[in-house]
Amino acid sequence: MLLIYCPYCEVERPELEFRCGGEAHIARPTDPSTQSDEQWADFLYMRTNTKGIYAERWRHIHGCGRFFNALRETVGDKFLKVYKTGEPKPDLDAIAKEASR
Amino acid sequence: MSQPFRTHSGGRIDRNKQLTFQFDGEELTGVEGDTLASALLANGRHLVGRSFKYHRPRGILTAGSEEPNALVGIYRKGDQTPNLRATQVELYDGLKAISQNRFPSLDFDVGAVNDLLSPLFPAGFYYKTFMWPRAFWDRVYEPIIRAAAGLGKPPINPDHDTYGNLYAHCDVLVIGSGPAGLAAALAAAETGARVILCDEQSEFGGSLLSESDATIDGKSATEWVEDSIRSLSAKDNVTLLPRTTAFGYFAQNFVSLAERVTEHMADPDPALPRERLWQVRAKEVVIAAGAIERPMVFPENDRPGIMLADAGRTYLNRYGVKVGDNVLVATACDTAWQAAFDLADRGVDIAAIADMREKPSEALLSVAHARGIRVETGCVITGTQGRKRVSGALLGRVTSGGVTSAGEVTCDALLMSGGWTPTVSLYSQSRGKVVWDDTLGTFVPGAPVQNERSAGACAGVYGLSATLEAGYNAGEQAAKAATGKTAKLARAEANGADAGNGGILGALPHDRNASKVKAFVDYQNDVTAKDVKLAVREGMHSIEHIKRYTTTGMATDQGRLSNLNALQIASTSLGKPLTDVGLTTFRQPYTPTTFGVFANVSRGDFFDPVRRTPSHDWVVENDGVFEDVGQWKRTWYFPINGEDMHAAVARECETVRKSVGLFDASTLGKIEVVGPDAAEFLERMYTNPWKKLGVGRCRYGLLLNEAGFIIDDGVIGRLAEDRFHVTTTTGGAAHVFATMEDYLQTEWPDLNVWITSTTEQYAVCAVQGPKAREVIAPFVEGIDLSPDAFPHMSVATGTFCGVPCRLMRISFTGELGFEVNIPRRHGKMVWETLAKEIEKHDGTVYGTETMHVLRAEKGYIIVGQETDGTVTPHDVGMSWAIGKNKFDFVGKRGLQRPDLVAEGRKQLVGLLTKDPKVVLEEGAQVTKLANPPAGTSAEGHVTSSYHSSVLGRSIALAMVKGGRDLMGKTLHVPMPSGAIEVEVTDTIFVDKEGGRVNG
Amino acid sequence: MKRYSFLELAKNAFSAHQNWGRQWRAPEPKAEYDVVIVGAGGHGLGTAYYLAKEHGIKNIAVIEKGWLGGGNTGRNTTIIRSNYLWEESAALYNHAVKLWDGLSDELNYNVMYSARGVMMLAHTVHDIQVFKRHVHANRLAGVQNEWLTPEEAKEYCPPLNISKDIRYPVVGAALQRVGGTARHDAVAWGYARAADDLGVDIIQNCAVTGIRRAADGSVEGVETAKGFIKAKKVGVVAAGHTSVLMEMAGIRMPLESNPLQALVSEPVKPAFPCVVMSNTIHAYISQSDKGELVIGAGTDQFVSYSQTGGIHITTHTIDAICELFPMFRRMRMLRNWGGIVDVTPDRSPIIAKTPVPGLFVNCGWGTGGFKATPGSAHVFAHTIAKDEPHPIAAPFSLERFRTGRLIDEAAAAAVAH
Amino acid sequence: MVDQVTADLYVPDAGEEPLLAISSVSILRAAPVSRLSFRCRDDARAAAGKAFGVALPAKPLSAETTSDRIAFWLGPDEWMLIAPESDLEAVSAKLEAALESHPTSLVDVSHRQEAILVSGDRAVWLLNTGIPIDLDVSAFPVGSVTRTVFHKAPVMVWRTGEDSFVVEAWVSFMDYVAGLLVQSAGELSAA
Repeated sequence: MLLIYCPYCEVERPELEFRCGGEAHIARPTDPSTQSDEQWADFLYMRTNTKGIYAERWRHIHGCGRFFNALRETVGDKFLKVYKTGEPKPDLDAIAKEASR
Repeated sequence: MSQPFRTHSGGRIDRNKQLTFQFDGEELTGVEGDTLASALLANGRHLVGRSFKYHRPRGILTAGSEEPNALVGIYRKGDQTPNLRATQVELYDGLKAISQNRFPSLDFDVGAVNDLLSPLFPAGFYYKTFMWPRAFWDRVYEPIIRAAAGLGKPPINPDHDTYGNLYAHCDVLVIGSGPAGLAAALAAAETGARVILCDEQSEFGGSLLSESDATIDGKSATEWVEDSIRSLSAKDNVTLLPRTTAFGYFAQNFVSLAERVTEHMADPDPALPRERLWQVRAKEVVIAAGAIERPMVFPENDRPGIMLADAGRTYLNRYGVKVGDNVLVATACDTAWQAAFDLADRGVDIAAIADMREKPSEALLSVAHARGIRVETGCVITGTQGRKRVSGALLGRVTSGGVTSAGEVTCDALLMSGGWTPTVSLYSQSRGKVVWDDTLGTFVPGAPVQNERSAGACAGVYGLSATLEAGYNAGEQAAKAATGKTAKLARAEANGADAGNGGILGALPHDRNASKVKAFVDYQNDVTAKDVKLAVREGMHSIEHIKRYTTTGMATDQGRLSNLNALQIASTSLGKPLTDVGLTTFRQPYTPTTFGVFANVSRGDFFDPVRRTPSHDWVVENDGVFEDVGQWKRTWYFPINGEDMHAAVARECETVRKSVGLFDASTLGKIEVVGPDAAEFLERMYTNPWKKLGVGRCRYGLLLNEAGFIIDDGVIGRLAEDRFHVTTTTGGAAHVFATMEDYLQTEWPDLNVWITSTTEQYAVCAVQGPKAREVIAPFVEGIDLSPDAFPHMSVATGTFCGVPCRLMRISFTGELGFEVNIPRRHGKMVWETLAKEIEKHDGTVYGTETMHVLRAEKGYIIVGQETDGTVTPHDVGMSWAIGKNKFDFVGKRGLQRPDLVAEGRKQLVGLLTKDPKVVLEEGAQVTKLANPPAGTSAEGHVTSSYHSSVLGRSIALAMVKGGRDLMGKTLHVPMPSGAIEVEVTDTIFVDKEGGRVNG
Repeated sequence: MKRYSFLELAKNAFSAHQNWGRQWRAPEPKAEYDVVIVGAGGHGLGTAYYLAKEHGIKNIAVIEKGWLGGGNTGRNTTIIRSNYLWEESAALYNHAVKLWDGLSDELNYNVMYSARGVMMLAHTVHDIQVFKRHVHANRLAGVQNEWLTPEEAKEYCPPLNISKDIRYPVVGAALQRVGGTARHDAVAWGYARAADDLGVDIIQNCAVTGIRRAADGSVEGVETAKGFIKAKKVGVVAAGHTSVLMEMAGIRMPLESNPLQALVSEPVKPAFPCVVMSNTIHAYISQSDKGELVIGAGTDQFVSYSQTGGIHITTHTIDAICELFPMFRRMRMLRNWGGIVDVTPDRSPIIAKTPVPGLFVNCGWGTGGFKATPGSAHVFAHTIAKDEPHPIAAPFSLERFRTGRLIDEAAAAAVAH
Repeated sequence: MVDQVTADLYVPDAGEEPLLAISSVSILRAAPVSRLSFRCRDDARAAAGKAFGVALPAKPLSAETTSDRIAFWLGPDEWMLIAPESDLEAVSAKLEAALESHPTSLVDVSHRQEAILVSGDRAVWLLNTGIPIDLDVSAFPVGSVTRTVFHKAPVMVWRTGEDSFVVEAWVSFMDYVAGLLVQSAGELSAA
């Protein structure tokens, strides 16, 4: 069971309080009608599914209820960074470098 | 005292407390402090089980949780628990144990014929045969294999014991309480850190409990243990957990422990749980799991009486039991010598010490010499004698050319030691990678992957002084890492129990016919050195293949005893370095762990929360029947006067259409959407338009996913410009709420709107039927109920029975209907008031089944019944629910995808059977032909089907390809008993004009 | 290849089993193959076998990062059934069931396919509706599946608790008698031995590090730990790691990889006669030939390649097992492990050509791939050989995610499978 | 660090028998209170606190209390406001009036949940039989409030003293939460 830092509650809590919301930074197009079928399929279904550092969404559903984003290394399941919704996607390469140090 | 092998003094037992127990029906005695194994040995019983495959007689091999042979069933409370290790079962008065995997008895087991047939049963034999004739596999071969397999008999009665659960957090978790673990706990506790110390044994101390002459701070090892435990238990920041096995090491230092609470008691208080799961989150973990001794792989190394040397020493020093009167010691390392010396000092004859090393240390030789013990160096065991107990052994001299016979030795027990294997299981579970230590000749933990450190023998550190030092250091460092605090603890000084040298891996050389003898690598699974070699010969070059092909390492000790020997044999056969063959990873649990520990309190009503509505007690009193809908108990129907479901539902339906009915709709999800952008938000979520909905009005809302498929629906009422009362399906409530939160927080954070779940704020009584208004009118205040002032699809606030209410005029029956939302605590009162009131109007209470029939008569869909996640609004004839001029809503783009606008999609239609009495089965398929050949594609399927008592015939809804173009056409519903003819109709069966809702 | 039989076993007993040959070779890779299959699990080895046997392609390599059969093939709970709802799925899995029936004979390797019956429990009125829809749809499709009352279910599986007093009582069951289990390792080994015999090179401990494409975009071969291997066609059959491999060819996949756990109890004498699944309360159980209760747990909620999962996942499964079979509460867990499954949005697999000419993919089996092994391999081999989907494989295209023509078993049954 | 906070609003329900009363721990049903779920953006927080009568805390997991008002921080834009049962309308009206110019959401959830009072030497032990968070005073000081889970049910926990807690759950989950607590406490009275 993972231990996850909630950036709003500012505490670490067990995974039981959280729901994973899948890959982060897949914004819903502001005007879906301009999307081709391919683009819409990409939005709906295609996922990076990274083996390595992955940006994903979590919701502290049994806590403050907020969504936030996290970078997690998907082989060891270690969290490298947690950040609030709306904050830009961190530079994954820089994080990777830092993590390997 | 009738225990002939019990010593007269010493050990951690109380000779004054005699205990009686049974083994295979035979009454025996032991003493308090015994394990079942030590008590059996005290009685001279070595034969305790039969092996898995060959049914060979087997004895007690170890004194710990890694025991592969002495697996017994324990009878307790009228049922048996199989496969318990006699070495771990604490003796209590009246204990009943039975041996396993033998018929008819342990002494005479017909299965032993397998031993004679063993040439036919090499590793993997079953992959090569039993294939012909085909039908024999299911009927003959497999049943025989299955009957032969398995160890103990499974429990057959439901388990009435309880199990507990506890979440715990600590700064430092110390696993194991030998010298390293105790020192670590002492050092960590001194800093004030929160410490948990657990040990799988009944008593703390680990190897110190079987020390004979070592001292710590001038005290005997056991005195030092007692003092240390006393000091730890006096501290508030320390939790001591004996009989507690750390069995799983998960991500982020989450460690699961199983505490055995009552199993060692003869008559435990029934209020106590049998076992307890501890789910520990530790900032730092110190693994001090020790090391276990390795068996030597020589021919016939499995006879009862053959035991690991340290186990022999433990039985002597800790339990006061001599494993024999005339003991042969075979070893490749120093520590076994100490066992021989201790036994000799207790008056046991040592037949010989056979050390396969040419030159053991002079110190050992001189001690042996002083005790007059015969020593054979450069000498291995090449075979043993005796059937149910070892009676002698063949010695062989190892020379450069091979092995030559060195005579026979008589003995009644044989202690062996192939050296020590650090217990790296938990380290491996923590995802650490073990590394090969050439000096020690074993794997040891590599770099920590989590906040963990291995200390003492499990890290390959031996000798009492060094182990203590490692423990102190680990405890201190762990506490500092966890809390930043340090403290100086005076370190105890140890004398004696120095580290030994030596050790051997793999099969020992011998002069016997290799094809005839069996030298066991994995005792429990009957895997021999030959099997491992055969696997390699057949192309199994990865240790995982070897393991799976031979089953070595897959027994209940998970290979803790066998892995290194198997690996060495494979390595030799392959001509590859051992490290290139690979090491299999250790999996949780560390030792077998009771299912009840995992399930603990999740049973019966606590298996999952039982959610009840305010009418629940009334329904129970009035004999209503419930159905499970998610976690909710909903009333299904209300039988009266012995009605069956059919009769009850028919009566309920007719009554609602004729007069009035009362229904508990409290489980429907309710969400309050509040804020200036509330209408805009709903506009984006639902297919329908909301901005122009007037205050006080309701509208049916349809919710899609982004793929364009229906996922939920419900009525939404506008309470104020900036406030909506949204309802959802019962099952969809949580998902809809979460979906809305997702869009609000992550896609449209700029919207000024918030959502709050009010599902449980309100109890909802639905009053439906022509007399609905008359029923509720006496209780309503502040709302004009007249049709003009409060037409169909209205909502208003007022009071009901004197309590605040939200009254909605809506209908899921097609009749005049109201839904009374009252604050939940008043729900029971309002329900009971209405239940009484409807009686005055010849009304009825009704349940979900009647609700389903009534709505089906009107062609209203139920999400999850008419729809299945692949259905669009157009498919169910609800294109009208899609706002024509909306810029966007969830699912709008999805709806335009090619397959969702393709011709020939399934569409919702009504079906009427040609024979009005025949009720179709829900889920039945619809075809064009009456007798379609197998493999025919269905035209559709029946989604809802009921007998409509109001119409006096059956009705059905179905999803049928191009259904709306088939009105009046005949289709077929093929059933096993023949096809049923149906006519395609529209979906409304009752009140097609829809006037009744306006009553 | 020397055929296996009881006689052969007896003959070898006299020579102390010294003369058994290797089941497969350990060849070095050649510079070029007609077809390279990436992934030596059951599906990949089977694909190579059928390519060689039925399509006359002899120059084939199967490249495996670890040891053959070491992925999900060797980590699953071996349930076999075909009573799926949609006719596309039923056709695919039933194709597999038919092949299972003759597989031991076909491969001359006892894969221990045991038609013990798979019983799926219903606990609610909604379950009944869903399962009956399956039963009727299956009957029309020619797939065996039948409805049982709780009493009939208990007769078929005596340990089952059908008391009305439990939290979610059993209200019926769907039984597929031809469903059952097989020995997972034997499937991989049987296909490996048979494929090797047909000349297929199985190259273990050789990770694929890249997929090379020619100027025209078509596939040229694979980069591996043992150097570049040229290939006319490449089939990726690497459950769990599909996204990683396809990314090497620049293709995004509709997949998420999740840890899936399973566990076994200590072995006991026969206690459980069939396979029982409860999708509603998440319990999947059978007893192996060795005597272990084999129990499937769920997936973790997040993407992970760790092959381990959280204890709350196993706990959730064991409590359901103990409710349905309360005598097993005293049984003990012997071993718990994890695999990595790649899960598609509609919970149906992808067996398809890809936008890259010459590159094929077979993935997305989620938690249910083992049962399909022979069928999947058979239609995938056809798809590769003919460069055109086998009719049974055709609906399982990548294209369906664009058109919306999903084969949504999860939505249809509200189940994981 | 405080060792007790004002929790006057949470009193045992006079009409109810204790759910559990043993020497080491007791469980009592609490009397009804008014509960308002309040949501707003940062700019309205101060005004809301003023109107309510106690400041809306900005510090995560904290509460502000007076003898007849409690404001629980539940999320960065979410507070649970507690007042006497009889004050519901007055409080709502006052808040609505004060916040007219701000976008906010005020929803009555008084009946949605119920509270039990768990206290005694073994209260922490008992709660941790089902609550997976660290309830040690160092990690969850007196005055802390949080939503979390108790086995399979969502709950809210407020620590009012070292050994005393208010546990709230949605009404339909309370049988489960209270029932399991009572069952798990069984072994505390074992010999």
